[in-house]
Amino acid sequence: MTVIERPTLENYAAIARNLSQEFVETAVERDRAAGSPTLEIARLKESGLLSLLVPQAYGGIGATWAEGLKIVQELSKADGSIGQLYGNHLNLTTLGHVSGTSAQKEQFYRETAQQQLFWANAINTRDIRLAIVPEDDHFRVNGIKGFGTGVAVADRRVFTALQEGVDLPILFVIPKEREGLTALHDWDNFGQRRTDSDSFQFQNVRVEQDEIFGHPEPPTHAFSTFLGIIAQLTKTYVYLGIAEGALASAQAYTQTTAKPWLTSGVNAASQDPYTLHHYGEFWVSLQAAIALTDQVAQVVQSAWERDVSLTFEERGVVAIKVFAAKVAATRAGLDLTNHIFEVLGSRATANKYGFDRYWRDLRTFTLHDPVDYKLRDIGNWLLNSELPAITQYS
Amino acid sequence: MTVIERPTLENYAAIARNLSQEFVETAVERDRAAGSPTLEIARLKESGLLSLLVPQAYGGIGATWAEGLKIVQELSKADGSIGQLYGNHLNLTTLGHVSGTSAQKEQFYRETAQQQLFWANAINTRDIRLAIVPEDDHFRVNGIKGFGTGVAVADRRVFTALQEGVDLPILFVIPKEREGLTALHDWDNFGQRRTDSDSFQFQNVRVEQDEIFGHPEPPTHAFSTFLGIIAQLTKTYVYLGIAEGALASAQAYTQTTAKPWLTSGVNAASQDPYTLHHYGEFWVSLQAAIALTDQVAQVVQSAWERDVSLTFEERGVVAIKVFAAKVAATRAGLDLTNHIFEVLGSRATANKYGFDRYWRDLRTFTLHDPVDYKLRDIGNWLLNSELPAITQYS
Amino acid sequence: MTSLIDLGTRTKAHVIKDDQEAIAIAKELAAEFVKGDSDRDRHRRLPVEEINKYSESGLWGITVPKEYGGAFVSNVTLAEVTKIISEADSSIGQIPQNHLYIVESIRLDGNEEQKKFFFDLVLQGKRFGNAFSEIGTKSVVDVQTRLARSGDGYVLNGRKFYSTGALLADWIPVVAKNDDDNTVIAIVERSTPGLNVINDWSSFGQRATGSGTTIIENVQVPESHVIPQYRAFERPTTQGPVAQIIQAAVDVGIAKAALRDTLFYVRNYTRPWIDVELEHGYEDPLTLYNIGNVVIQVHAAEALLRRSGEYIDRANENPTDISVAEASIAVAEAKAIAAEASILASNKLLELAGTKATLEEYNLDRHWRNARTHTLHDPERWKYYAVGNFYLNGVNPPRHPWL
Amino acid sequence: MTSLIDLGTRTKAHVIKDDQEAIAIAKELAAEFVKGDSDRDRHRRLPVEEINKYSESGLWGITVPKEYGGAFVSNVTLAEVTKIISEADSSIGQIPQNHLYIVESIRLDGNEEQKKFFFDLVLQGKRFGNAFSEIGTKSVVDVQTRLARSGDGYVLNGRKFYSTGALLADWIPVVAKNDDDNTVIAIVERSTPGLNVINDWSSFGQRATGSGTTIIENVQVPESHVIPQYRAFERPTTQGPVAQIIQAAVDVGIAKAALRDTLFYVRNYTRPWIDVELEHGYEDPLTLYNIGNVVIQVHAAEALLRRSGEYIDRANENPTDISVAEASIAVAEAKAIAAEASILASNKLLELAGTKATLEEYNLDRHWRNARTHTLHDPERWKYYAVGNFYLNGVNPPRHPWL
Repeated sequence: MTVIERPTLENYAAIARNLSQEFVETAVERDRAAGSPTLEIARLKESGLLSLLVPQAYGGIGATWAEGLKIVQELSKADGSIGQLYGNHLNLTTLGHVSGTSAQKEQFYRETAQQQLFWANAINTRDIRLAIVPEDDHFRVNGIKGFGTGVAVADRRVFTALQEGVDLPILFVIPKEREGLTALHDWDNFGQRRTDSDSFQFQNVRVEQDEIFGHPEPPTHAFSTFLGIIAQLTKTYVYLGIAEGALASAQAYTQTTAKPWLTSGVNAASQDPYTLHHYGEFWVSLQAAIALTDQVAQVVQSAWERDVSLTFEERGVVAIKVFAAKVAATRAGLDLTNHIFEVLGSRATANKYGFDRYWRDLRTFTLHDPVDYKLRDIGNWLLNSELPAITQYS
Repeated sequence: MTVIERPTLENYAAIARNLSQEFVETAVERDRAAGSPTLEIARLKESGLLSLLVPQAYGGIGATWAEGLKIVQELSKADGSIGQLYGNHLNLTTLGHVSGTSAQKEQFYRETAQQQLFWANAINTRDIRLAIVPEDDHFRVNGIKGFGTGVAVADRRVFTALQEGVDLPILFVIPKEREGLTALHDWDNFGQRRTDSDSFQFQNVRVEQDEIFGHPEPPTHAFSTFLGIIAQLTKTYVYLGIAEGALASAQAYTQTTAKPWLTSGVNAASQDPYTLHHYGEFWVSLQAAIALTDQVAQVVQSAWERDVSLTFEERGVVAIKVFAAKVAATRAGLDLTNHIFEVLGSRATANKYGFDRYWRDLRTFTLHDPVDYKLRDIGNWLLNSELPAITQYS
Repeated sequence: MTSLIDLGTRTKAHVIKDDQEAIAIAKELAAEFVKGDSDRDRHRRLPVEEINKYSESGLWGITVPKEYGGAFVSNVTLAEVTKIISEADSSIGQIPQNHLYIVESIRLDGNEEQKKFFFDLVLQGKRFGNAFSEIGTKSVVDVQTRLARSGDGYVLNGRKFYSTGALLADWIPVVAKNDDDNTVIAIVERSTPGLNVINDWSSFGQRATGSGTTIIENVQVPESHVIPQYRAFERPTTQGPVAQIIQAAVDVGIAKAALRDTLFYVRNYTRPWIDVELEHGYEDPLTLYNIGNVVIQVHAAEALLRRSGEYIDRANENPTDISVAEASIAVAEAKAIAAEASILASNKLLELAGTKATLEEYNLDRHWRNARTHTLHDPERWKYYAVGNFYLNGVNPPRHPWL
Repeated sequence: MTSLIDLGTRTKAHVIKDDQEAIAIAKELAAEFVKGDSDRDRHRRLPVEEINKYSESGLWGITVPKEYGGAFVSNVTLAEVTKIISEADSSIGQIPQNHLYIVESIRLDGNEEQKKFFFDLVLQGKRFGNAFSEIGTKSVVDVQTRLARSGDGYVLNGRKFYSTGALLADWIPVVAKNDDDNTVIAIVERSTPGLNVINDWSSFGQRATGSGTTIIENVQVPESHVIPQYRAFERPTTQGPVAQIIQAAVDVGIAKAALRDTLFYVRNYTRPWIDVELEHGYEDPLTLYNIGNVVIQVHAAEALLRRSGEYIDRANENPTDISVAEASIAVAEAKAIAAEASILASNKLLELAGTKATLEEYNLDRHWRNARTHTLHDPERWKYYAVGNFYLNGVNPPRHPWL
């Protein structure tokens, strides 16, 4: 096992870059194997990057969101599954801060940093099969929850369940050791194959009082639901990373392997006038999406720093900006992962190259929630000054 | 005449905003009348904004390029012609700095600030009809030069002419009073109608030694041709401004005047689900283009500050970034100015609204030099690591 | 008071016998009309002489049924003729749009006497105009113009906008609500007292259509001149699709005109760009790529236009809920793609031709202005909706003149 | 040594008499083939039984000229049949592509004896495979396989990739250079010693085509089995356009399959999105809009496919430089738009269906994988170039199997 320098604000980016380069080498193979991301999470732990967003006061690296999400992009360049897992993790490590008591905030930040805990979740509030029931001084949970991305390998596992007589879902976290949880091993999708987003069966799982988060509850301040917006921005960075990875691989293939077309009149594929044109198009759309997203990340960071003073109006306007970035990244990424093939040619469809994984991953993950409704929210804000409704997705 | 506060680094943006709002009110009318932008230039002079880029050491406002070009965007929102005239002017006021002797730099900066001089040019090196001949201690110029945008109303007029036996064109500036220059009044194009981009006839026009700039000449340092890149970025801001103006007018029309479609099942045009969707699309593309351009403007500003230490490699990479912004702005703008009509409806084609001027202006000005070749340069850099050839356009 | 413009000396129209002749005559006329297209646009000049030639050629009568002496050409041919003329001059192409609509309306809902009377006029070369749309109403179906019973006839009052062709018409059909609130068409002769047509069309495109305002004040209308239009939409008929295929054909014509001028301009004038070592602009591989793309889109629009004509012809033979719905949907498809093609072609024209092509003397922006104006007749976005709803949910489109 | 897979029990093929019958039979077969499509893709299973049924149906013989007992259907029908089968299973649709190419090659350049011999085999239901392309060469026209004179016959040596259909073929036509460096086709029976076909096709799409490697080592070929293919491109013939229209038809079939599954999935499974108050996902106006758009693009591709078939039929009647060029260009247009439509439809399928549709059990990504793989056969970008160059500069496209 390699000895790794502990990450600091000075070197975390370089550590992530190295890790990404390591992951890219096995990406095609891991995509084919699908299954559990045990290896990936182990390497993330070793790298020390799991405490990236934990404030230095609690023993973490203390990066801002704007900095941390660039690392999501960096890892997604290698592999969309890792990007998603790591992005979710970063979000969840701040759950105590946003929705918890001050004791929870302190506890979760500190233990995450000290033990390099990996966080995962199955929050999806549209899935209502999980029931939570109070029992003495604790709770019991029974039922099924789907889309547990990375939960199987997580140290801290976050879920929502419904309690009779309570309108809003109850959000809680339990440690890996907690008994009664079984993975159903039903994640078999054509993209993001290495996220292991299984469903989980709960059998009388015990949940303690202090494992329940105060939220979601009818939001008394806008900050308590702000993580939903950050989650949208986090996905955007995964999309950007996948697209960047696709462009980089395509570029290498064109430079080394692709052949000139018979009527092109040029000696190398990299001289084909249309190939140059397509690469120009790919690059422009991707750079524009990245620039917009990075700009929006700054806005998100400022809003984050407003903490509980964030107003609903401010939250709504930030949401609109995040939606715009998400749409731009989705469009640019899908366009790129579809059309690179036209400049790569038939031989690039061989499975050994795995060029389809970029499209499969992006197509799968961009379906998380429909961008058309993000566009609608933007239009509704422009024309009718309405802010987006507050849901898990906005 | 309104008494105007002298602009400073604190208030120049507000002054520009007011001016833009003033211009927008007469935009349709001035577009229809076409002709000379006498009024516009007079108002710019009064505003004090002509010395925006002149360093404070020489009596100017001392804004950076990144700041100054946002003003080009602001004015272009009202009227693409003004945006183009003002953008050109900002570029030309730095000509002494980039291509001149230190005496020229000092002189031109200082007199521009003191007298609020307006600069314009007909540099177009593809037009080779103007000849310059040495005579004793000065020169004489004869022939014709096309596309003299705003030259008729300019205090300082910049041209290029060819000298026998000299490979590269000679760049010079003459004051408004100089005799022998006649406007041919042949600017009659469907867009940017108020730029008065006439051709000029030269009859034995005298040019002094110290009115000749040292460049273009075989570039010994990359900085001497850097204004070509800035000119590309300046156009990009005009495009963004035109698109922003179009979106703002369309938005107001949809909110106040457009009617719901008969099968839409909604009571107001601003509730039509497709209209919301289209506005979302317009906004996303435009925001992405703006974000990319603003980011690139920072890069340009840093390169500018490197002054003569700028390397050819650095210059080339900055050029690639500027090209990307230009393509993104062109695409987003053309898309928007074409498709707003689909959400505005038939009645919006009435000439009193002048909604077509956004398309006519943008379509005309984006033809200045083809974006396809910008895409090619980007592709060629990505695939073959080649930097763009240095021309007037790159 | 009626404002009348001089319609010039006119002769009785030729009677066209079949589809082939219709197309041949359209091509001849187009070759002539194309010459003054740009000039008429620039000066907003009503094409009086050209419209006389057009209607005298017999092309305004080709949809009259055979039993009344017409050629009753297929809708494929009707679309082809409209496309050919519109490529030459899209204003001229648009002007008979409503004339043809009325001929169809009479065929579907006129009584025997009306058919004999009006079809004879049509074959003689008489022209219908249009006074359909109103301004300031809630939506396009909200009609304020009233046809009120008065003795054994009617009296008509109202105000219409977008009256394409009315200035040049012999008879002006006016859409109105009758006393039962049903939509009818009252066909009024141009010189009837109380009818006033004003050329105040001021859109930036389709400038030579003279689509202006019609003011109707206490106009007397005999019962025999009233067509019960509402019936056309109570049962399955091709009234809607016929209205739309003519629209689509005008758009395809505009796209073809833009492509024609692109080929001409680029081939003859466009200089090669400085970054590429070529002798001629027309060798530029990116130019060729773009032109290839425009050609394909324009041909796709033409192919879907033909296909929609075939659907209408089938629906005509056997008009049922489903055959008419299929025809409506096929036309909606053609119109949607035609709008895209016309916008694409009229934009690419300038991009490929270059800055010099923006000189007013070439007037090459007219194709964009025409496309952008004419394609807005009814919104594209609800076409896609109708097509999707039909194929996904099996919901037939609503029956009205916009589908 | 030859690796042979068991082709199963086969009966003599039915002989199809006309276009109508061909289309009717294709529809019947398609209804059957569609059932196992997803399964075969998932397991990369060669459709042996299906291909037997397909060739026994007589559809592999429909392009045999009438004087040799075939139906010689129009190219419109040929495209229609290929489209219908490809919609059901695009791998099956692609497999006869090269068989049909060889039938056309024999028709154009075979001698009388060869025509009698091979056409008879074709009508019996015998299948040609393909060993055309090579890997590791400079470009697609650089052929390393050699057919060398040897006594009164020839000896053949080489290595081929992308041998679609070869595993299931009775005869394998091999493209080779002869001693004069001309391109010929040597037709080799599958059991000939020295011929070895390996199923090593590993692309992510068109998985059930078994397009693998053919190794040819010192294979003996009699003179009577060699077709002078180069001649097809020395004069104007429809060899190129026929090759391409089959390709385009496969792409249109993939687009149609994606659209079919979109309609089915969205109608039956897709939930409404939370931000809109609707009972069913299929009522979402944006979904309908998008489906409308996909429908229109797919219909445009179908319409241009039919149009290109008409062009080829005309060129067949009178093959001249210009008629063949027009046919090539029309097919290039159809193929370009078919590629766009198939990519659009296979992407929108998932966007409209939603996340659940990405479950491997539905296998709905196969349409994208198939589209993305099959549309790369030859690059789209150079189609646009050819179309532009023809319309702008009047330059006829080069004659080769890729145009």
